[in-house]
Amino acid sequence: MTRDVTLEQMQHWLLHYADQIEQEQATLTRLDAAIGDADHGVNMQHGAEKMRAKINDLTDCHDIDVFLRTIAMTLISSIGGAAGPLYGVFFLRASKEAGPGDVISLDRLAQMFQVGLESIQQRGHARLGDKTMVDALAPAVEALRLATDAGQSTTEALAVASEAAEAGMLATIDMEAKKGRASYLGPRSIGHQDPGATSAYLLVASAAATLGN
Amino acid sequence: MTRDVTLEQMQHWLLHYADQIEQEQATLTRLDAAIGDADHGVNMQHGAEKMRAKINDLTDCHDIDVFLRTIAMTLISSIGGAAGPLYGVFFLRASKEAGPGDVISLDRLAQMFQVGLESIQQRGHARLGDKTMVDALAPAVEALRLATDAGQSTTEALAVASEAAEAGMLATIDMEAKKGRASYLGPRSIGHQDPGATSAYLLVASAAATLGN
Amino acid sequence: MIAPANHRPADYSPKTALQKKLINRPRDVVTESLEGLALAYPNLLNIAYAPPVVWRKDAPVKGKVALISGSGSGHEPLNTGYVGRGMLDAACPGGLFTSPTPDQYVAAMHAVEGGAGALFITKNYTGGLLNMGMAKEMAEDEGFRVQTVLVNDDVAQNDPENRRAMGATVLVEKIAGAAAEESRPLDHVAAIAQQVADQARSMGLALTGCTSPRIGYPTFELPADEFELGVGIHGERGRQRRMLASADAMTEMMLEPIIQDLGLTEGDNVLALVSGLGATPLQELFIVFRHLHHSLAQRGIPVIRQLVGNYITSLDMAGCTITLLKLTPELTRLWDAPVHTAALHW
Amino acid sequence: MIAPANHRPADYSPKTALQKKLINRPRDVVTESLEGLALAYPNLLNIAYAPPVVWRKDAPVKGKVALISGSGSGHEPLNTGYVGRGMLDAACPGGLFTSPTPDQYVAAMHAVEGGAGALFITKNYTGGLLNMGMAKEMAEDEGFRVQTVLVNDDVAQNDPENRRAMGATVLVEKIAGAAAEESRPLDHVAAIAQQVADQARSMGLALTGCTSPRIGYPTFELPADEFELGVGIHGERGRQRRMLASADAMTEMMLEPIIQDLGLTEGDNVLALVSGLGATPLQELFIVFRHLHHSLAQRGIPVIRQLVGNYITSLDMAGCTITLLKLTPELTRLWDAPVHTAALHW
Ligand SMILES: Nc1ncnc2c1ncn2[C@@H]1O[C@H](COP(=O)(O)OP(=O)(O)O)[C@@H](O)[C@H]1O
Ligand SMILES: Nc1ncnc2c1ncn2[C@@H]1O[C@H](COP(=O)(O)OP(=O)(O)O)[C@@H](O)[C@H]1O
Ligand SMILES: [Mg+2]
Ligand SMILES: [Mg+2]
Ligand SMILES: [Mg+2]
Ligand SMILES: [Mg+2]
Repeated sequence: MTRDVTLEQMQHWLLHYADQIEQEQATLTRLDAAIGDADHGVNMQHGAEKMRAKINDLTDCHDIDVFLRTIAMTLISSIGGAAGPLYGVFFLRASKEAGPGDVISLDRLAQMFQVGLESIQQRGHARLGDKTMVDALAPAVEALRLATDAGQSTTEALAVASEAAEAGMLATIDMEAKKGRASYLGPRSIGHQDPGATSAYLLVASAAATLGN
Repeated sequence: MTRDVTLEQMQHWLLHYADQIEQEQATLTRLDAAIGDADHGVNMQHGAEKMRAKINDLTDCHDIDVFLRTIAMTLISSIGGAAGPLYGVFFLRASKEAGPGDVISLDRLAQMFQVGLESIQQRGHARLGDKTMVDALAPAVEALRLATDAGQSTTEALAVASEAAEAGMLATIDMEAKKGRASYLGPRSIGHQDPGATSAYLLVASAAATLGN
Repeated sequence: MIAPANHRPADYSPKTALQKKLINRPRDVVTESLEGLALAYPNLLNIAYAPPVVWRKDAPVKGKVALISGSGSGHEPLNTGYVGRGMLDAACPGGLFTSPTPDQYVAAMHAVEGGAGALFITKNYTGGLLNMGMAKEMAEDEGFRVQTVLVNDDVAQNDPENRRAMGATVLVEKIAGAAAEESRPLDHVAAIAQQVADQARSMGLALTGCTSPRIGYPTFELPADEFELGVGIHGERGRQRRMLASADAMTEMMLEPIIQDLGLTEGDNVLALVSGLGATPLQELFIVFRHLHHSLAQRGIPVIRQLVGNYITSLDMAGCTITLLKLTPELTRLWDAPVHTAALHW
Repeated sequence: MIAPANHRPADYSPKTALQKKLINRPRDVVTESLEGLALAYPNLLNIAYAPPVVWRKDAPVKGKVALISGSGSGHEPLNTGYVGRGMLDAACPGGLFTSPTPDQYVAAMHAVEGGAGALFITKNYTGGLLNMGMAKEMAEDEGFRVQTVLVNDDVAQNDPENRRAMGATVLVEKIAGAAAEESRPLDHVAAIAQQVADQARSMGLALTGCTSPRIGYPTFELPADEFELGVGIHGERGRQRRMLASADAMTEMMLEPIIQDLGLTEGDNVLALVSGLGATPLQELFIVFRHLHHSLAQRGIPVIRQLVGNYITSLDMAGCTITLLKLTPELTRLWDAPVHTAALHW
């Protein structure tokens, strides 16, 4: 059982993610309409289109760090809003953690998710429970770390991470938003699922669907 | 059986008319909303208020022509739109026809209606069947003339005039408008009762209710 | 009962329904709005209320022809927003959609006439013609010189006699205002104004009806997938109902009859006015203007001057009107002349 | 299924429903609207599309601090309408309600920087802060000098950290623009801008939701007799729902917290901005301004400068926002300085 993750898998991961976003964009926007400004799906879809085009162009890229850095810059210059820079710094920081080469260990992947999440929190100052993408990502990062340390396979480890992200996403329903646009509604934000937590869950779910072995 | 009409009766006529307008103003506006610009009731109501105030102020007026001229000027400076000048010239011309003194014959009254209608037509160029106030006034003028010439009482003559005005008003429903704002709709104006014909019917009906003996 | 009770929106109750409007008592809308206008432009406008007249602070301007215009309220910024140097001397605001009364014009005359006579800008509506006609008679009786210009630019009406005044009003007021500012005599100013009126045509469409605060329910209801083509600016329905289409297609439906009627041909230069009807975002007006500009360019008819925004409105109606004016170098020069009003300024 | 299907208006069908809007394909709205803007202001504006930037024709102005602002589209005339002499050097329009991306600001920088550095006008939204923050880093990496001013004037939010940028944006852009035009150094321009931001507060209310063309149904539905108090300019609901009231009463509900928060006292002079949210007629805005003016006068706080119209909007939302700025003689002077943009001109 190898626990490595290859550049090719990463390309599949993000192409898969782009498909997911396109498929769910109306739902993401509808969630944002309820407690935000009805653009999260539209923004993410724009990012997904540009990302897909970029991946298809990037034929002679052989290093995961270069690849993820390119993804980061593409997302930063195409999503906009709050989500664009946040997903952008996630991949930017993850790219540095990955380093050059076309393969990384599961342990390194878990570390990339960890530092990616940290830089989202450094930029956005959101904590667990603030009803943001952090509420889907943080449980996923923790589950991934535990499963990795416990010696599980990439498939197994990402499956539990995805489950944790989903649970975190659903937990945002009952939260009162403290960060981002939904926080303007105060207590009226309770009862609605956070759009960014939803797109973040999709990111982890796509990883589970593509990075395993 | 006297067939005279007094200044005092004329005052009652127009106070009664003012009451009718206030009572029916929502209906007049609703009719105008369907084929015009939804202001006929509002405009007439404004005129009615000013007219009532004017009549109550005019304590030392002893001549019908002065009275009707004052009414005309009051309506002209308070109703606005198409109806203001048209009702205005009706009373202006009728006032000239009435001449000084505080009593006139039924014959003279019929003549006043006749020339009043003529000046509405001179100003507005509407003919019978164009779906305007003329369609209520013209049959009334004719009925009033016939009944007067036939020697009927003021009460009787104005009653038939009022019936003729009502029939004329109802006949506007099936007409296609050729003048005024309703004409902009072309064939789509068919099926709606003309607001100005309706307020004109009220004018004749008020005369029937107050000028008899 | 003079008429059967017609359909009204189910949730409408004239006694209790508060309207979705920023108003106090419906009957005070016009007056209070004028009071707000006066407070907002203390250095530009004088305002009287009985009868209502809005006029330039610096009027009467000696030796200058006075430009006076009037219309019902609900078309703002028309005409009160066009009072000032280079445009109108006075505006007479009527009730909501109600042509003002003759005494308003006479009062305006007294406030602004500077010895060179006055031009009345007459919109082709029964009420507009009749009230202004009476006002002209009254002013002339007092010894004033008055000429009129008739504005009737709406091509939605086949019968020219029945054509409503639409956006050409704004263009007439601007260009005649510039001519008057050059101290030209009354005849000249009237001739220029009439030339603009004759060379301009308009057409409008509505995506929704509008709600007059005096009645509280919309003048008409439209199905979700239809619009009214050929509307005026008084909440009336148009000549026809059509199925919604793209902005480009709807713009074309307005443009085509205007081009036909004006007889525009390759090489003509035009001024285009795209005005929202009150509830349409600027964003959409630019999309309409984009297509209009391209479509005319393709026919070899360059748009060399333009105005895109809310310039002649119909309360809270969604939709727009398009006006084209065939330009001459002289009209272009007068259009470019400085103007200093609440709504137009350059 | 990542979420249950929520309620949608009954007549909404994403496939077939044509929207009651003058648009072509929803995804082209922003670009086509910019194209229309470019055609409407050929002598004033340059426009690039990849990435989208709108900038002054006469930029870069040598030795002048460059003012750069950005925001999602749908707030027009903000910010594209404020590009020109005496105000912004460049505006970066994002998607509908979407903060623009960092590369837009960097491209703007290249287009307009005149050697004296740039001031970025940052609206206090997560997206605004993050994207501009990145842009600043990128521009500084390229050797540009950049300072920022943070605009956060919305008193509907109790937590100052969470206060949205509203109408103060317009005031900051105008006044800092005038300061920059006087060739003051970057520090001074930034300080003046921050002073305006600090001395201005806003509050808004919505009578209806708004419909983004990208989704085709309103962001929220309101019962016929209720309004939302404390809304932003992105179609969000407000802090509370209230029963409709008179314009005077609703104005007071916005005014009171602004006065409190600014700590205005007798003798203070203020500038008032009353902006429609997109679908509210001018007429109603003047009614709001009338009460605002009277109410402040009664407290001994004269409104000595004002702006009433559609200056910062939220697509086709009905309602308005109120902004008050505590003036100093210097701020008043800069406010009065000439400005030459599509939407503000004197
Ligand atoms: N400070 C923050 N930290 C982390 N995530 C945030 C923060 N602010 C917003 N978000 C996330 O961004 C999502 C909204 O993204 P999007 O709609 O694209 O941007 P915007 O709010 O600018 O319209 C929210 O649902 C939330 O998950
Ligand atoms: N040319 C005309 N001749 C006679 N009556 C007319 C003419 N034009 C309009 N009217 C009458 O005026 C009525 C409308 O009056 P009103 O609503 O007060 O004025 P406006 O049409 O200016 O809004 C019409 O219903 C019609 O009866
Ligand atoms: Mg959003
Ligand atoms: Mg009418
Ligand atoms: Mg009318
Ligand atoms: Mg957004």
